[in-house]
Amino acid sequence: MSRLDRTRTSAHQLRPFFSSQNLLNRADGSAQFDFGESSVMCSVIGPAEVKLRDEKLDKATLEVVVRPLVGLPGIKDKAREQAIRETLEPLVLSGLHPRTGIQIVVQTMKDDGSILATAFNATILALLDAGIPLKSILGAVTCIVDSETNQILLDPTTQELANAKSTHTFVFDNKSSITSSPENKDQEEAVEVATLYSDSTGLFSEEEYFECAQICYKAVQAVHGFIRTAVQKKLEKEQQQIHS
Amino acid sequence: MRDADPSTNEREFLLAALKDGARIDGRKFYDFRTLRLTFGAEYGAVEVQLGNTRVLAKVSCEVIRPYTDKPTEGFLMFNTELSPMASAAFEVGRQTDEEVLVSRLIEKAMRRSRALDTEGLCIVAGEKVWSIRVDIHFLDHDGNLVDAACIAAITALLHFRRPDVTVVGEDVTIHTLEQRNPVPLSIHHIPICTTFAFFNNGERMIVDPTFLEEQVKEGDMTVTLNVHKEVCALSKAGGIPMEIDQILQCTKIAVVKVAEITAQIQAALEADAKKR
Amino acid sequence: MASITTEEESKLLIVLPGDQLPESGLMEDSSAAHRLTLGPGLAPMDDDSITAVKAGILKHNAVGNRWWVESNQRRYVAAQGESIIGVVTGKSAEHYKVDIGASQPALLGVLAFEGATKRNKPNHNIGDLLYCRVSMANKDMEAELECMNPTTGKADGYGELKGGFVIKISLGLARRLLDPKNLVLRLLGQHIPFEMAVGTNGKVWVNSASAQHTILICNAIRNSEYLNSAECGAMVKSLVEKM
Amino acid sequence: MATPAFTFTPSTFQKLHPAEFFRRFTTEGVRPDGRLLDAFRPTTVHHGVISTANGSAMVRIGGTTVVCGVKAEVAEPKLDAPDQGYLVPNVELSPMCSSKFRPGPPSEQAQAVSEAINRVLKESKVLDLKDLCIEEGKAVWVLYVDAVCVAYDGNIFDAALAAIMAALKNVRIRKPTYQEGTIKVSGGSTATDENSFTLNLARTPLSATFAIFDTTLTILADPNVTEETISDGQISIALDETGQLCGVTKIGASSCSQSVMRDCVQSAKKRTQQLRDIMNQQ
Repeated sequence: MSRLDRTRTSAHQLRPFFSSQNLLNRADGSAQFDFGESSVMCSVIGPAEVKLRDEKLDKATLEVVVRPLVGLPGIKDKAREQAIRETLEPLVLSGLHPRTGIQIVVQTMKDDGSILATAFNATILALLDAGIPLKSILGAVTCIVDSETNQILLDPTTQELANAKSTHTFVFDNKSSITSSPENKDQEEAVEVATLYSDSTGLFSEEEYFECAQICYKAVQAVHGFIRTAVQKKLEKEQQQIHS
Repeated sequence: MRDADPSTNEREFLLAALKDGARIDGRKFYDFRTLRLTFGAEYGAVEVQLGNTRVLAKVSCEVIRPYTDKPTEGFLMFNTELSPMASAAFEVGRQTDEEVLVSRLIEKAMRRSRALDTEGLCIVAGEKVWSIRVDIHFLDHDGNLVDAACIAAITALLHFRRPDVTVVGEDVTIHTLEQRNPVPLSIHHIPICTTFAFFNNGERMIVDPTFLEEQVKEGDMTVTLNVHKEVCALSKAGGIPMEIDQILQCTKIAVVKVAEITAQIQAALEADAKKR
Repeated sequence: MASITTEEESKLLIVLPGDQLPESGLMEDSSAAHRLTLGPGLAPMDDDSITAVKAGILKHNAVGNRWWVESNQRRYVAAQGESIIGVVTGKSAEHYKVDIGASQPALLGVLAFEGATKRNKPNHNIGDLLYCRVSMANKDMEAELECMNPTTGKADGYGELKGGFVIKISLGLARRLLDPKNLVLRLLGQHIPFEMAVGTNGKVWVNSASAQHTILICNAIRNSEYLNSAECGAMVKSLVEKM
Repeated sequence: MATPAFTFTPSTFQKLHPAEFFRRFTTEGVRPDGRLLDAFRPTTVHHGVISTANGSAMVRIGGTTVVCGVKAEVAEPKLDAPDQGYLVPNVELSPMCSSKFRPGPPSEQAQAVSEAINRVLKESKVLDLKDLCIEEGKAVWVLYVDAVCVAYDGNIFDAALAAIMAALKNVRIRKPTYQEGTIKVSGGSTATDENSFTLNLARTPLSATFAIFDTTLTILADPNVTEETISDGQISIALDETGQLCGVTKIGASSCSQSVMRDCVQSAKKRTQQLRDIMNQQ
């Protein structure tokens, strides 16, 4: 089966990843993450000074700014800001930096679908680059259920999205393979998918939703692996003078 | 968050070095920083790096109804909102003086110099025209946002292709990229900005100031020219007073810079066209 | 969930936030006391596990069973005892306000200098560059600075940095510059005499006989961050030859 | 055990340690307002509450009240969609409904709820926008769907979506005639089936929202404003009358296992059915 973007051969294939960290000189941390021809740049400033009215006495204030590629920011971008901020809040150890602000700016560079997932991945790489203390990392993938074939397609392009019956974006942290309940830990190590963020629209059945979650969960493991490799490469480059 | 002022040491060192004939990054006075142009797979998007300054320009289009008093004219719009990504000093929803200046300069250099043929954007007079929108995103601010933004804007416009249309009577068909090759915009000329910064009572002038140089400068001026040595815009908003001769000297330097940059833009566009 | 194995000490152990330290590994050589000292980048979680909270290299020191994550970032978070370079941004009767690149300006007491008394104290102006020691830092308050060694009361090199130029680099590179074996500084020293002060807050002050030399040194330091030894040698050589 | 130096009244304790106060209830399986963890608040739906609007409804979920009015106006269609009308939903959270909202431009929450509802209506194809066409390329109906919250006590998404759906069901628009550039709308003092039309809604999505508490791993149905403020995240599930899902959102809080999500879907099925019955009764 061939995908609409013609570079992929299977429904569960992601587009090639690309990432780059520490690109911007003014920000404390920055990263770009690409899924094929979708690209998002993210910058992080902080822990830095925070406006008095946003100051929190016991933790850092997270601010997320989402900027569209075309046009002025609208309510879609506001909703994305909320989604990214509320997903990061439980992850960021903000209690370590009270009365400070962490500003995250997310800029779409190229849009060929699955922008929210791309933005999540760029954001986590930028936070790692900035050295913001985190409980865990995250990875995000979007999938659709095709309206004609009813097939689940991972990481859809703009063209594929136009044909979707339903669209699902999932975010998983690298702790999400939790055991179902702590008591029967010994009996079965049943790994169960646990979602950090989930956003589904369109028309879909309960089975479709959970199947999408499973498939995206598997795909996100590749994203986690990619993030690990990206960080490793950067660290090895920094350390090569010492360890050679 | 306001930008922190440079320390006295930085300020004095920079001025002393300029007196000595040196710039902090090792450039000569009239050198631009290394210019890099990167295109994506899509038409009309370009990322410009001028040293550490980074700007992304994205051109898009839509069909709209023209104004009744100008039934054959299309639209060209610029969006130059400064993003906090470039510098924490740029806040969302609050325009800084710098933003106003940058926006107006780009507007003057690109739109008022009639670089784009807006009459050529007409599809059906009084009914349908193209509206071209240029979104300029500032990603990293290491000085001279204006020159970088103008290079990005004009390069993106040159790179852009709009869908082809056929008009039969009142019926307008807009062809998708698959059906028909998209068509380039008709660009009259390529305006390029050259920004100068002045130091030491205006005796020392440099091209393409970095952020630190901008913080220490006494004044600046932006000359917008095209390769035909036509002045499109000239902007000197405040700063120290200058001799007329010096302005002439600036334009002479700018002529050389504009030729270099225009050649580089065209070479980049040709290289990209070959890959497609 | 990736957990960390501690077998190969020679290889770099890269950890990401969320990676847990294995319990067995933690206690392996804590023979004297079952005590564990956690350094930067590691934190105990709600489920009693020890988890990395920053991306970096897991480091271990058997003395005191210390574990930490060697990571790199650009934003400074003040830590007691560190030497930093700051810029005076304000002054009052009791304190100088000093920008040290952290979330808030730090306070430097006007008497926190060698031999300073109420009548006889150094006078610094806004914009002055100071090499200071962080005398107190915690997450809830502004950091406090001093320009002397607290045990001897001597200046020990702390104080105003006059002339020269200052650049901002990553905190990781600054730490590496403080290593006496640092390659780029040794190479530069073979060609050019210069003086410098490295702040752990990523600010580096450089001074030499001429502006050109200072510029060259600053550029060489900036360029060295991602180069290996051979590339670093070539980079310094080409810069020196260009002079 | 020594007696503590000072004791608190329950209301003082609640003010000082809202999260702890709350946790002591939930560990016992009840909530401060007397509800069980999985209980939704009493809900009422009133149709046609605004006589000047083309359609309207008022929905009350516990202390949250949302009034929704639909106004139909004639507009020019977009050039690239000449036969489609517009559906413009908007949720307003003004200082009137709670002191937590400030006057001025819409808050982030108001924008996010508006966007979430807009996506449910659009993506689950509630209304064919071609039904709103009067004359292709010339005139179409634009439906302004304004949901105004008059009292805020949490769970605005469920209340606003229900109010919007009830109001859309209630819409009656006079039949227009298009003649040489002018639109005539049939008159008469009362709207009847002859001179007006109703909307042909493909489905009626309704939602159920749950609050997530990380420390106790508790899931609460239909959170009120206090519960919302101290909760870590929310799950919202929208379903249509056939049990088909029209939207699932989990935002905030730590990771939630699939079994929790499944439980929420089951609970949402029951709840939306109940809500649907209430809506159809009145």
